Amino acid sequence: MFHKVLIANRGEIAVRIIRALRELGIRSIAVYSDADRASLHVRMADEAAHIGPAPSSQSYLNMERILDAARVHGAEAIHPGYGFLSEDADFAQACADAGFVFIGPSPDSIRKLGSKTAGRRVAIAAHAPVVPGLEEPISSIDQARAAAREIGYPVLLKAVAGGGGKGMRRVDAEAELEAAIRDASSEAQRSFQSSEVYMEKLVVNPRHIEIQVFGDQHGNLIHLGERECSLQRRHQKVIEECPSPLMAAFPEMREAMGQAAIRIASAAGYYNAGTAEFLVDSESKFYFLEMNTRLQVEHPVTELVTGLDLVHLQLLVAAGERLPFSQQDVSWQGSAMECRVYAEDPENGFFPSPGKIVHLTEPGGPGIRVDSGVYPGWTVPIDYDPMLAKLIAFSPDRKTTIQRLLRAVGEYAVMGIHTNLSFFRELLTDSEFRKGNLHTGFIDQFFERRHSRDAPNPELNAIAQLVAARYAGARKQIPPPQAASRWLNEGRSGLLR
Amino acid sequence: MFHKVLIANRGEIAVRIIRALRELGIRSIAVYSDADRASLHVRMADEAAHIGPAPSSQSYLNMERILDAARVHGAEAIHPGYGFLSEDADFAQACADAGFVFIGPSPDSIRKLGSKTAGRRVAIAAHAPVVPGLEEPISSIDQARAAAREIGYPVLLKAVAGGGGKGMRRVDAEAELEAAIRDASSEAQRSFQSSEVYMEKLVVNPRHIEIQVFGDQHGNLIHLGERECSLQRRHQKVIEECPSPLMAAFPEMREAMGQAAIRIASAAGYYNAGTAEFLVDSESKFYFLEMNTRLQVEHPVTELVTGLDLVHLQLLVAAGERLPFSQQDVSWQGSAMECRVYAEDPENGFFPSPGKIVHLTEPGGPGIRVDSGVYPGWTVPIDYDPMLAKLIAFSPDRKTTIQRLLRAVGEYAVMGIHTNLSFFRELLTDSEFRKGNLHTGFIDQFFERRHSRDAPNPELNAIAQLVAARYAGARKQIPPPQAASRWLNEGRSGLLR
Amino acid sequence: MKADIREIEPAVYSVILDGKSFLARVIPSADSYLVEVDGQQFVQEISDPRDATRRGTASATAGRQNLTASMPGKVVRVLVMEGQAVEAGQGLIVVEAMKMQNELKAAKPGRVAKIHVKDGATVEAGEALLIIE
Amino acid sequence: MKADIREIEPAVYSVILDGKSFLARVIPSADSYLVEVDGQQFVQEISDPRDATRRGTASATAGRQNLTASMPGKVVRVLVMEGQAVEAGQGLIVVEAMKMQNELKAAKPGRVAKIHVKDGATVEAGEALLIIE
Repeated sequence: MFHKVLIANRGEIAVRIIRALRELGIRSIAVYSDADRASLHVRMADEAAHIGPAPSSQSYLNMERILDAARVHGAEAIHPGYGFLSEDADFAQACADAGFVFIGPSPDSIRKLGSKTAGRRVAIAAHAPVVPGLEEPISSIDQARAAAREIGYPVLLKAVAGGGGKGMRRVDAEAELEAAIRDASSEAQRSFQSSEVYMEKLVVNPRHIEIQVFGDQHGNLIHLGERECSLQRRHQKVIEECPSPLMAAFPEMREAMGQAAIRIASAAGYYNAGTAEFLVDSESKFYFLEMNTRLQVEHPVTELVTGLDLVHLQLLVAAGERLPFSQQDVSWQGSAMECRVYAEDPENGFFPSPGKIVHLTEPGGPGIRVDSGVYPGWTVPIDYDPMLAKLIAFSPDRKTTIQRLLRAVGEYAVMGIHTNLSFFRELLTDSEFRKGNLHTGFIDQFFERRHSRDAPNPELNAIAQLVAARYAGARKQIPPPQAASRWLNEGRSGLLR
Repeated sequence: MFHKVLIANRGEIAVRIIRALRELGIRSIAVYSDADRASLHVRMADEAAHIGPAPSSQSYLNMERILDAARVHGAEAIHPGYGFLSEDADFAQACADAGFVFIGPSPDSIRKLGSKTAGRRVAIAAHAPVVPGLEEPISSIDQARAAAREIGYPVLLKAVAGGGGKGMRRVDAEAELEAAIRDASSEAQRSFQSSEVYMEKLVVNPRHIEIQVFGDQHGNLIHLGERECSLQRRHQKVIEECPSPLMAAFPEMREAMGQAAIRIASAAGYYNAGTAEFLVDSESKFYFLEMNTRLQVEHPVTELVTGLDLVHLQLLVAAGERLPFSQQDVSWQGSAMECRVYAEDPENGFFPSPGKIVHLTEPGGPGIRVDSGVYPGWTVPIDYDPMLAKLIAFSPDRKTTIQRLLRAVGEYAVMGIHTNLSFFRELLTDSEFRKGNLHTGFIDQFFERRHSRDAPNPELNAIAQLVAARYAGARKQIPPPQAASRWLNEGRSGLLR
Repeated sequence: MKADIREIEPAVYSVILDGKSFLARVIPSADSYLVEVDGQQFVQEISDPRDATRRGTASATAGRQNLTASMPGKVVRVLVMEGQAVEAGQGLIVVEAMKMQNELKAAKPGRVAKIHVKDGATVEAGEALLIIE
Repeated sequence: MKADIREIEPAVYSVILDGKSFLARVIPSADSYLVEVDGQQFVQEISDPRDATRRGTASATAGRQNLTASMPGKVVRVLVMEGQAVEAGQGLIVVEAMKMQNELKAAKPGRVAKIHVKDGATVEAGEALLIIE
């Protein structure tokens, strides 16, 4: 096993990896930009290396600075986390060339599967179903127009190198096509350093279900079941869970999708952690979408239902060891669900809300896991993705897991910035959500049917007045006028889609 | 199911129960003494009732005040937690007489099993093995002397109503007997309002292994496996785990002990949660010790390996429902271990260390559960047991669980008071502990072989100097003299047993 | 109403009111207190409760909407022209901040009176973007 | 030695020293700073580093042991008599505090010079219990 590993990432995933390294007795090296000197991953790591200014293009995406840090600190391996360089075959190759183990698949596997168009070709060859669409990036507006006519509107534009909804656009009619390609390309360029965009048929309101695969370098390749990630807002996952409520109705689907995922991974000579994403249409037919050749944000969901630690396993197989179990040893117990907690304002179109975390209370107790990247007093920088933490719950059944999440959301307090916790409170009590009839259009429909929130609770309002008066009194400030309490959510509806 | 439940307890277990109630949609009523107005369980509960001054005899042990609170707040049921009135048959009866459901076994079961001497009689009748000893409390010093001669020294005195090592004394020779009975009786009186003490043979360095049983009011009675609790200091459990390392060597023991526990519970018409404690001698023979007729401190260990929620189940069966599964549905996965985090000073004979928690960081991330009863800024009162929280880890195997606990202890920071976290850091790295050769004399032996700690790390010492100077400089205070850093643990060994 | 209010941490209050227990947290700002009680947020204005420009973006006062940037970012695309009539909910401008593109929309119908920025412009927090009348 | 020291929370410092990362927390008291660095605690004295009565209980200075109560409690039993010779580690007095009985022991050999309390006495923090010479 390694003695020292560098983590080429930041935030909660860097903290997650530091924890795994510490549990395995491996020293951790954090990297940080100017904006992250005081970040949690830096204070928790054993060693830390400064790698440049705040913009990620000059720090977390700067291969040379990262490889320099690995050399100076004597790292043996590099964990890329998710995002940033995690799916960059050139970085995986550069690590290998510089003598570091890249904790992930081979550069060749990343190339074969990392771009969405290449992945589709592998899947077709492996006899896995795919969504109709282009097998090459869009090269001209004329080609795009012709392809869209053939596929039929609505179509979906996607960044070839992309993920997380960045560089993605729905196009309903030809008039929108050109502008949409321009926007998607420029966003793709900014996010992934590649402006390439391709097109596929838009499956209307599908479920989004993914399969976790895991392989070692000795040819063993297994799947660890599914995660349902249908709840998305602007193509960003919001809630993920296992088992998928669909699998409860069709238990044979897990194995069918699992085997399709293994075939695709196997065709690319895959090892380490990977995720095959599928769309499932209203008739429960599934189509391969793309392979994420890295650890996913939502991997804790799988950890809780299987009892495994995926980062431990990543380190194990990266060090050349065999997977310590086989497919028939994997079992799934209970129900796990994850909420992505973001610094964003649900009352203001989910606009990012960076700033200082004045007060922080994270939930705890039975069945609750918090993978956090923040601490009280820290200032969420404006330079990166505004995810603060992942809140994950586990219990014997889906209903209890949802209740547990609600309980934990109630304990969770983040003051000083806005977060989407209030949004989760609403979503988790929604009766349609509880029924498990999920699809990727679910949240948009949720916003439409959620006409207006309950009126402010007059008892809580009275308490707010009492407390504000007490606060002002103790500090000898001007007290608030007694009857002027204003519910924060008034008049917010016009700003929401 | 109930709509409103009163919790006749405080601290972490009150918080634990509030969480379960909230997950089941039940309103929670906390009770508090003068010393606990600002405690975590009060701020987290839906309702709160003041029940008297700080001394527990006038508050948490005051049945009338508690029943009054239940009446005023409209409770339907009362959860006693552990300690305080939880094993008091009169309280269980008083709850029933006042029209409240007591969340626990019947008063009759408590009487049959609650006292150690009565429990021994039930066990003997149920053909379960017991440690040789008295079947009645000690009534005179002459009787005690005669009994001790017959049993043979060393003998153990135990409070009939007791638990947690209170009112317990080892007696090695007749000369010590009278004083020991006096001390044990007075401690028993103060702790349990009963001065009754009995005597049994002291099994030298046994393992302490207990079986969790669970029953409903329809005659279903199952066991949920064992917890090994051999690591004790002054008869107080320090670390608990499942599976017991002994069960790894003798897998058939779990079922044999489980069946013995069920026989005893069944003979007492038992329902709800209970724990049968056993001693296991060096030849792996087990002897029933006593039944704890309540939820145990260490119940999370069982929750993690079985995937069940014992407090949910307690509420379910107290409401008259059937256990929703049977013995063959119970399975055990992975390894769980709990550390009891106390406000006490390991460098000063583990003396209690109440006071204000100036800074608090609790660990998180994969496989870590913290059941805490405190928050930053809170003052640990001098009036009650100094347990702050329980730190519990879960992973696929014992070695990883220990590593995970160590990782979590490293993240855990409690400033302003002393805690036993540094003691856990030592214990968890001990090679004998890691081998799993546990017995109740383990910790005493550990103190003896642990000659002296590593010398202070000069690098950390240098950093302490730099930081103190920076702190003083920023606040324009007198800086500490540069070379005067003193390691806190110097010269402490004389105070430790 | 029998209220027992304790400040148990700085700016954190435990309130027991008629036997019910509440937790309230206060965040002061220049002109108001934000008070969160059991997860619901209330603003207690100190000065004029009608001055609602505090939170930036599209604050609608008497038909006029003054769209400002609530945080530093970059204008990706202006979707309207000066003089153009807009409907409630219509997209006005796309701003990128924290790696997210956000489309700011009209809160009510009106006409674009003035556009202060153009595509690609970098904007600071509070900077005026456009005015709808 | 290249040290980058930042106070990232009040009294919490992130230190990067020669590429290694440390976290240090400071608790000030009247005459010293307690600094915890990566779980190990150090006391930085402000005044006279030899004045070690700070933490109460058996502080051993030049053979004389002045046993004081470190917290409020109750004397359960005094185990020795005035004039009695005691060995290192011998139990002197049993004090109950926070529901725990604690036996205070002699840090080194000596003779009981003075006993200030008797069985059943209630003691305050800092109160003298007995003296060994």
